Amino acid sequence: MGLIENAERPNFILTTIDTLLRWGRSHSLWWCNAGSACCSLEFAAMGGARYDMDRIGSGLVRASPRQSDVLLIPGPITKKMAPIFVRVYNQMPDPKWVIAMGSCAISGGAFRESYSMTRGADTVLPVDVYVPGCPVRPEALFYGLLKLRARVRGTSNIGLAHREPIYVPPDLPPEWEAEVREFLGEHEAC
Amino acid sequence: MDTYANLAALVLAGLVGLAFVFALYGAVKLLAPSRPYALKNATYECGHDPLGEAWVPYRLQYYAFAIIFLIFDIETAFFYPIVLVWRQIGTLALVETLIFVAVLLVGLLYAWKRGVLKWD
Amino acid sequence: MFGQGLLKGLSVTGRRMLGKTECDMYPYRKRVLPPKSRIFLSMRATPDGKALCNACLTCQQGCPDNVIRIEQDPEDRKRAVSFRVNSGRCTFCGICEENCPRHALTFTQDFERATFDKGTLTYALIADGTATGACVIVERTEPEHPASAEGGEDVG
Amino acid sequence: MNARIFLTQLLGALGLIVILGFNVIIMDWWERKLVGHIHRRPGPMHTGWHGILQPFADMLKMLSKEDIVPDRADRLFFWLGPAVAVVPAFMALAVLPLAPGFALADIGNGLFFVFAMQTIMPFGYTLIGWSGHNKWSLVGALRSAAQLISYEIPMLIVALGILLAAGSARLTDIVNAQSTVWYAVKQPIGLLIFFITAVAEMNRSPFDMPEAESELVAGIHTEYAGMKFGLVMMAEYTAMLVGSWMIVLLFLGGWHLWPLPPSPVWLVLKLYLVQSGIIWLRGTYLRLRVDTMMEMSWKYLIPASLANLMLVGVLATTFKGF
Amino acid sequence: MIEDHPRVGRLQKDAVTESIVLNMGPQHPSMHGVFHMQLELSGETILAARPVIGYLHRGIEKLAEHRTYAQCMVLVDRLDYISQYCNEWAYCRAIERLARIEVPERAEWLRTMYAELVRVTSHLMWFGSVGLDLGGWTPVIYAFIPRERIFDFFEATTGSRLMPNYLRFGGVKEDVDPAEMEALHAYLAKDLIDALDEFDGLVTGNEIFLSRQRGLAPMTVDQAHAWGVTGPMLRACGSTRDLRIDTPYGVYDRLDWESCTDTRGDALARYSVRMREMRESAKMALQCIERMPAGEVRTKVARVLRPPEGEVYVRHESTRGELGFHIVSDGSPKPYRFRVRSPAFMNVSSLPHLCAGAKISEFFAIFGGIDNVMAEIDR
Repeated sequence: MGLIENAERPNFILTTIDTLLRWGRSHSLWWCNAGSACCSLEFAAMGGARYDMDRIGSGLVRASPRQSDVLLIPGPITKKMAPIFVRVYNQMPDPKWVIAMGSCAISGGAFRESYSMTRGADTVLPVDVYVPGCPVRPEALFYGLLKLRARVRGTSNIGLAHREPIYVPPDLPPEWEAEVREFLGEHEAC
Repeated sequence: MDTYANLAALVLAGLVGLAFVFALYGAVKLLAPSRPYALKNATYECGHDPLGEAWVPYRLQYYAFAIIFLIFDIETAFFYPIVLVWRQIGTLALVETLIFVAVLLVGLLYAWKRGVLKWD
Repeated sequence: MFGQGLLKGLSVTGRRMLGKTECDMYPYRKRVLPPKSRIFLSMRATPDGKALCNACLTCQQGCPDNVIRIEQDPEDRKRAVSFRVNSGRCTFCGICEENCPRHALTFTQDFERATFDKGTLTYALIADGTATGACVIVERTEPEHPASAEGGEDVG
Repeated sequence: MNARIFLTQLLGALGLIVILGFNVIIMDWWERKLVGHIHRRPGPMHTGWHGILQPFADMLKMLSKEDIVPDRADRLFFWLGPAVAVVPAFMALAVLPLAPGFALADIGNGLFFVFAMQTIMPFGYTLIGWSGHNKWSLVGALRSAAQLISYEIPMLIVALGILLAAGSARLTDIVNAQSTVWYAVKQPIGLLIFFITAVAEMNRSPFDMPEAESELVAGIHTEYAGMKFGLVMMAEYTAMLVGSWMIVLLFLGGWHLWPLPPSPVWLVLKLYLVQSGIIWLRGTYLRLRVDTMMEMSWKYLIPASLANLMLVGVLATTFKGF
Repeated sequence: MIEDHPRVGRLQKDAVTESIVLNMGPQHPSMHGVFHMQLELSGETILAARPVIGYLHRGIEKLAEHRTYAQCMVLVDRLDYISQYCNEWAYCRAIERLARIEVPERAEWLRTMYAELVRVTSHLMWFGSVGLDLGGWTPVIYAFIPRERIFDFFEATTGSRLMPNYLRFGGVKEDVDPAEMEALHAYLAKDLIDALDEFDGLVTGNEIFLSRQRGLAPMTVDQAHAWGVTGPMLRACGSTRDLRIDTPYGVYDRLDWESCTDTRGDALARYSVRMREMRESAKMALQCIERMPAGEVRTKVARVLRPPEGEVYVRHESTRGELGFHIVSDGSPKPYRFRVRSPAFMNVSSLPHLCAGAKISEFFAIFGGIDNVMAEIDR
């Protein structure tokens, strides 16, 4: 049903519930980590003793996207990896957010010119927070997480279903599609 | 009377527990958004399309374990009355149980030697 | 004896459980980063808003990732009209800082730059010919050391 | 049956829900805190006083997460699985006494009722794992079943030793028999085996085969999202409560703490000490390999538990006061 | 075996079971990146394992052909992001041999020190991920504590925690502050050793750990050579091949150390070789700090280097094994061909052979022992 999301207009009860839920969500953002490259090391360091993201309730890195709230993209998205990320993102339950960590995830970074790279995570996924750095310092990612928390806490969800269309996974550009298909065809044959 | 009241309490506890679980399901229905689409409801397998079915005649390594488990489970049921009245019977209970356990152990040893107890 | 290692492990974690934590408590207490730490590319400028950059384009040409865009003043080629940095692409390798003949470029340790909008990751160090707020104000206008890159040739 | 008894029992059952919820909330926080301190980090810190509101935030979030039912899953069992895991644990709580005779149903066969309920729980896990139509969770489900059949037996046989000594299966009687000396002192081997099997039955590390985070993505609940996952966690914590409650009742003297007067406070204290010990194990050990785990039960624990039973039998026959 | 029994064996054959094909990775918690294994399982036994790589293929070798030699350093850093200094050093050695650049004495000492320090951090990372793969959460958090301390040193002296871009053709970027070295010396001499002892207490002696590692996936020297396995994995099977001794570079021949080998060849041997290597590396880094001579750290090299025409192949003992750079120069400021012989790629090629017939849970113990880095495998 979705009492909050489908509501036409706010009233006292709805806003109270909404505030409570936003508080809960913002204090318990769990990660889905598809640890691709260098930045995932700094992400691991953020879970370590010195930075400890568990302090603010984000300490759980769930292996399955079904149980996580934030998809972290800690590195380059290659053309081969892009469909995987899209699929993992789509399999996360709503509401969900994406953090692009590091230059590679923001724009392709050092590998921007390469034939096998996408130019940033936002070409395939709706990114909420961009954290620059190469690799991103754990503190910088922590700050990004705090920003995301502020956004989660500050955005009302009442009537969201009417305002925001369902996120439709973008079609891959046709030339990649062909490449991916070609790869998958060979791959499944083996 | 007391027994019946206790039984009723257990049934009641079970029902309340079920009601609790379904109340939570109901709360989720009320509070959570729901936007299913095909890709979201597809099976998760590390970001790939799953190859083949999951519900196949899967090989159970512990087929033999399960049979021995049954034997031992029944054996515990046999033990149950005798340990409760152990003090009344005394030495006889000890001797009888020892024989029983010895027979069981021989069986377990046989299975062990045959390699049944190897998870494979 | 079997079990010794298990007990040893318990003693290790048990000791740690009662000991002090190692945490920095980041948002509440911030660690001072070492001055060499390369986090945020910025430029030295004098208090009256003059950047030390002389628009020689060494940094722009040496940059592996096309991070820097400099616009020279068409009349005075030694003066930059705008100097823009796209930190969303930067790999923080420090080649620009190292190559800068006037030691105008420097890195500051401000890492709190996560943003909702990718566009804001591009910032200007010089806009309309004057240094912007992202610059570091220094007293000296002369470079600290003579250019270290002497004998080097320009990037082709 | 008259209405007053019914009402009392209904209130009692609702009270059990409070106990269950309280335990889940406290343990969620305490586990993260304790594991954090083992890791030399503070754990939840900024959500309320030392993160005490963290479990509430998690619960609210889970309530408001979308509930995904995969297309290929078996819908009925997908819904039923968490219920089958939670309800038996909940019913087991009904017979566990907090003070002499103070239980919702202090039945004469309480010990075996709890075991029966603990045996149903893995069925819930198996259903959870099987219904998702996911290969990871299928492997986890079958591991869960394997674990059940291996660790059930030594647990029961050790409990027989307690029965033998106490001469009654009523939990209150068993605790009262320990008013002077705990069974932990009289049957230390039994305590060791019972502790190991209890940890295995509640699927805690180092026996967390069905979940096996690093091996089988998220194990049995790979396909479970939102509150359903929360229910599985709830079942896990409740199983932990029931298991440690059994350890306290059978071996650690329940509400007795010699020479202090018996009081439920001691029981709660011991309960959370045992649970902290289980968390300590989780913070220390690596996971056992699944075949080692199975063989450990059959080759060592079952013979050892039978030997323990015979030892207790010999002692009980020889010394009348045992 | 029960299958050998005539009647039981027939029964088991009659019961028709199917194998399932399982995609493990790329989005999997213990795939150390985006590795993808296609496993064919019968029960929990792996019948066949097919590694699929390329999810992190960024085309580094091609990108390098469009960059000047100095700019390539950025890519070399990101080649194997766990042992950056080893990569940089190997690349610098290749270019220095190609362009005949002399390296000052102190720079060699500094390079050796950084390479050994990074070996410590790399093995610490490996130790943590082995713990994580085997189901323990504590080892990885503990491993990050000394790692952070060494990273502090890296950051204070080179400017970056992970991607230093510190080595230069003909030396290093800048000299190191003696105060930092003092502090590091104090740390390496005591606290790091204490931490390693703690790891031994937590994991090495643990019976659960031993039962999971002992005798698992044995490998002989011949097999290792056939699969191209190098580094600690090779030394764990009894070979003494260590490029730091066989083809000395840096100041290794002037340091007092020994190469760690083991003869058992199983997963436990791979573990113990790496654990001992950490102590050896810490010892070497200490010696470097103590004996380092004063002097220049960098020779003057043209900012845009144009090595003479020719090609070079340099072998280097990276943390994972033999890292090779094959660089062809056509006299222009950009490499004509840039090719990396990546140790992790060769090591991981032994995986299908090692894990056939293993259980799922054994697979992770084997996989952890290989210590792969996807960035280096895919490049």
